[in-house]
Amino acid sequence: RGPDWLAVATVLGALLLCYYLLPVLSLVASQSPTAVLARLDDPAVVGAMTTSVVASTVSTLVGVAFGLPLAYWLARTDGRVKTLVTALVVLPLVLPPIVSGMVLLTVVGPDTLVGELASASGLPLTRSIAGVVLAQTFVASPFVVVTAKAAFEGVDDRLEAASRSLGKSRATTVRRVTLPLAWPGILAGVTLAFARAIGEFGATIMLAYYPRTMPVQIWVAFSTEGLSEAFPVAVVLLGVSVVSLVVLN
Amino acid sequence: RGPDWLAVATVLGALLLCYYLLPVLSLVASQSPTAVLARLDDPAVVGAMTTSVVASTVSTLVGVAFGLPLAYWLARTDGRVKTLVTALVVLPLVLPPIVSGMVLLTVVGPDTLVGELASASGLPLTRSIAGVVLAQTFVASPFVVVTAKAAFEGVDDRLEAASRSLGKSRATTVRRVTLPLAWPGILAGVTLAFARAIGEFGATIMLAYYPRTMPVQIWVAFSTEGLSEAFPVAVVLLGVSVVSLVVLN
Amino acid sequence: MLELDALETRYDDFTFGPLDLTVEDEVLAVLGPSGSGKTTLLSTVAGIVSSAGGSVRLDGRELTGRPPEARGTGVVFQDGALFPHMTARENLSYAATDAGRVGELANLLEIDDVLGRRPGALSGGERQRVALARTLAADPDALLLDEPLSSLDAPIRRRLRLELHDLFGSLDIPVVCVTHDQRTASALGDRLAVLRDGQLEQAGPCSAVLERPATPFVARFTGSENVLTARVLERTVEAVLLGLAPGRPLAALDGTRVTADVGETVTVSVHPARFEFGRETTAELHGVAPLQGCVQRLVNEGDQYRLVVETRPGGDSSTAGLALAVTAAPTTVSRLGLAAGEQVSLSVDPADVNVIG
Amino acid sequence: MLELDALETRYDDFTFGPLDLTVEDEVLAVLGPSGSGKTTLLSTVAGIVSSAGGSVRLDGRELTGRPPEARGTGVVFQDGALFPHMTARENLSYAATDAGRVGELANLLEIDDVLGRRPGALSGGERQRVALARTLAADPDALLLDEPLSSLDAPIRRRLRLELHDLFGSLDIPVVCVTHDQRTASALGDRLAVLRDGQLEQAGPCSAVLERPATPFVARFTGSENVLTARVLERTVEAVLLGLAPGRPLAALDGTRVTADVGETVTVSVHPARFEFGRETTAELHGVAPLQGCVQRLVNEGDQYRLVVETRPGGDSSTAGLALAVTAAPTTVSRLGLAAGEQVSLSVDPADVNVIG
Repeated sequence: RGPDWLAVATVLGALLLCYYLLPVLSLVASQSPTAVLARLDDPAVVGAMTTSVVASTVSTLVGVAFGLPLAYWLARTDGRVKTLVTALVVLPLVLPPIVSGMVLLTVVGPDTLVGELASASGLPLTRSIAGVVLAQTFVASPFVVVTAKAAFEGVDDRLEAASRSLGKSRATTVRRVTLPLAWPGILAGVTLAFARAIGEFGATIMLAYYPRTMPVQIWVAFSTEGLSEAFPVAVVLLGVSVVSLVVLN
Repeated sequence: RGPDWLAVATVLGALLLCYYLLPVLSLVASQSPTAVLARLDDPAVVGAMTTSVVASTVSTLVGVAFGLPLAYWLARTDGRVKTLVTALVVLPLVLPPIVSGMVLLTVVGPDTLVGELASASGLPLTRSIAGVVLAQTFVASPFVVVTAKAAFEGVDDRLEAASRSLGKSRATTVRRVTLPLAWPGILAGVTLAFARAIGEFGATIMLAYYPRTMPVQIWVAFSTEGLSEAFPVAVVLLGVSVVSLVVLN
Repeated sequence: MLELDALETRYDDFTFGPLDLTVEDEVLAVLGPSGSGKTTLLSTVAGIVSSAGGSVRLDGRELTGRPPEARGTGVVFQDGALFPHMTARENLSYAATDAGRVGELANLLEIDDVLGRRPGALSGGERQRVALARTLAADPDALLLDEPLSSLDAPIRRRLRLELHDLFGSLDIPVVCVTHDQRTASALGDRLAVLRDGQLEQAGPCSAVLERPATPFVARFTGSENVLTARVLERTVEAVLLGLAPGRPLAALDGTRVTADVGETVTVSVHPARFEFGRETTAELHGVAPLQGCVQRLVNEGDQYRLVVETRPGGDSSTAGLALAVTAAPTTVSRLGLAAGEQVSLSVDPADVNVIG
Repeated sequence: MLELDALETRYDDFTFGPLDLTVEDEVLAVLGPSGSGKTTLLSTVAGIVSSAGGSVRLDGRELTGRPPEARGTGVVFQDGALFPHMTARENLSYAATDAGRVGELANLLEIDDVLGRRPGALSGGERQRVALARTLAADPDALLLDEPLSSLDAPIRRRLRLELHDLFGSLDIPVVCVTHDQRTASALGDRLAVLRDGQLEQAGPCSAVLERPATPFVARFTGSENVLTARVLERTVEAVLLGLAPGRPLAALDGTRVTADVGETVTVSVHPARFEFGRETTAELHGVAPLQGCVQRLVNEGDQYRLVVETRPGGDSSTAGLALAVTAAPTTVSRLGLAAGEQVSLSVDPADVNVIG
């Protein structure tokens, strides 16, 4: 008989779990609530909180509005077109965030046609909350598409066929049969997208160093004032994310 | 009759697709291959490439070795324990990367017990390739767990029951029935994890500013020398990611 | 009236049709093995999959190319396809063109008591009733059913079969009911169509298809398991004598039913339930002496006994035996004291001999 | 020998057992509606789900608590559960304790030609044969089958039913075959157990359960649809006369079979296939005058006709009619010229009247 694979596997899995759990426990244990609360007065922190929450909410909503139709279409299509489009949707997920920021700069940056037009009309796309939204949407919305696609695929298409053979249009069928049944899956995707958006760092720092989001604010505090100054902001960000996610579900 | 929802949905979905596609086309179109190739001589770029590829490979392998047992256990468990553990696994996915870096610092940072022991034994866990691997593993390995869990769940458990009632042990059953059938899904998770690892920026920059990975190198080039200097490195990173992913599949 | 005209559907590895079929305000049962295209037929007529050629007309309206919601074809899907997030009542209301019909249909199909339940809390029979009521609530111009009884337990299936028979009779619309179960097909259908590999193998009034299957496939699939090669032994103007071997007649048929000459062979089929039994009698019945055989197996199937009877058409033990599938009612088995290893005499009414050709 | 002793399994909303059952080297067919716990029984015996109480012994070995691979119980799952990434041959080799048996079993089950194919390229019947061969390749000490024929088309099912009957007879191990189809159960089983809501309703030799169902549930589920309330009309030392109403006898039974006194009622069941037909005859058969009735429905089910015959036990049109389910062989229907609306006389052999109590 060989080694006891069951025991080996159990140990490996348990170690990974501890690796996920320990840092979080450590963070929560190491911070005094008063220090965290004290930083809530800091205008820089309040500004970053506002920017992060507003931008993440907007980019998540944009992802839902534009992403659900795409996800539905992908779920009901087959063949090579589906494969190609799916690959394109996954692209922002596998693209390094910092590269995402750079590629966005080539399209909406200040020196590009789109960027100049936008600036001229008073809505600059970099160093603005619009830039934050653009960065977050690019990076986070694929989570909506990928998860909602899986949720739509999980709805038995005979139910749609049944609805339509009962005389209901495609739009009515989607609204009253498909969406309600896919809803739990869609909500999971929305949650993931919001979390990804509010934590977005690499693309945002390229596209919109100002107005600072919380991750950028943490980086600035860390690199100029050190770990202990950045910590309370990180706890606040963690708190904001957790509260938003709980509200979402 | 209301608005033509089908047309509205089609336009929305198509716009999102364009938003994913345009920046990538733009990046590829704007860079001359010679400028990119020229930067391949730069020792800083070569060093960053080496660090990125080695660290990402190691952290992905660690994720597979530790993550598959955890994924299998999750796929074959039910009830509250499963819910709790799944939430813990998803945590690093929804944690902002920069916060992940900070929480890791509280456990393996230079001032912590673990960090001091490691430094004393000649294997520092920050500002070292070990630090890069730690950061990447924390952030990327949950992709292996989550995707492999879904893949294992997709294997009809009657097949495992059949194998065992044919006299095969659990280990043999997993090796010869479950793993081969779950393989495509696991591979997708490995791909995602590798892509996440090689693109990792927020946690890495906190835990291991040196040795520089490619995303960090891009950020340094961008913030000190501007967009045009960072571009070729970004294209190289893009190239390395794509080649690695193609090799993986 | 539902008219299919050279209707055709193509998948990667399967071609359905071209198929011509007309269904008046009657019940057409479509029988075929799995993979023969039964569900494809319904899906194409309902517009759920698009046809590759041909046309569908319903009461004169051209349906080809229309979306499913504009066809007026009500489909009862296998296992019901009820909306799991709605109660039975909500399922009905969703479909109803006239809210008042919900109660009426719930009454008709005896589902009043379960209207408040979600599909997950319904039994298989209740699910089928709700699905049928839902489809009827949309007031369809044609009713298409996909294996309505296949997932039900025997007592419920027997009951629902009789109820559906009455219900279909009261609807004045074309009904197409697809099934792999010959008993359901013959119990429900006014007419019967048999599909094989996406092609129509035979169609006609139910009793005609059952009693006169046109091909060996239809014969076997509708239960006429004995597909035999018979020889024309004698021929007069009025009658033709068929036998399984020289000197061993099987039945004397009306001369118009067989065109082959003496000495030529024809393929015939006989249903296992159509044999008449005797115990070692040689008295002529239906004009010929009975076949003598030995009971090789006798299996109690509950409502009938299934026998394999080996006859030696050559009359002596040197010729190869011919195994006939025969079924007998329990009363017959006990009356004659049939048992494995014993000799029996089998006769068959010439009307029960089907000439395939 | 497989012995189940107070075996019990619990799910959130379902309790199976406690159940006592012994299976010698014979075939036990387990019959029950969906949800009655048939698959749970097999899973518990095979160790795929763990029992909540009781024990399982096989050839004297205690199996309780052992993992599935250490039990020696071979399971043939519904639809086969073949490994989709292996060819049929690889499926067999995976299981085989002795590589030489693969060819032998392939021969026995006539799957030589399909050994190179993946399960996806097999027909339903081939899949079941491969699954059975795979299980036998592991050389099990007991064979457990879950609905082996339920997904097959009728002609293949009929054929495989006979083949399984022979194969099981040649195995010297306990065989448990679970099915919802009474015909499969009675064709394969030496003994029959009927499950209902996780409990054993009745068990015994196949013919005993079919001919003497002990409860109305078993009667209905095994096809004895006529569960009637009969009254003791007369009683002598040797015989008891049962009737459906005063003065209208049904059958004269041996006196030991009914303990009720004159005027009391007993529940009896009669299988629809057990009636003997006459046309408006009043001549006594089996010692009593036949029941007179009117054919309400006559449905051709292909291999038999299903009739609903309304009798008026009171003898006049003022009393409520009693609907009897009756089946008739096609030869009987044509011989007597039966049709809906006509009068028939029904007799029943006293041996075919089952007294439930």
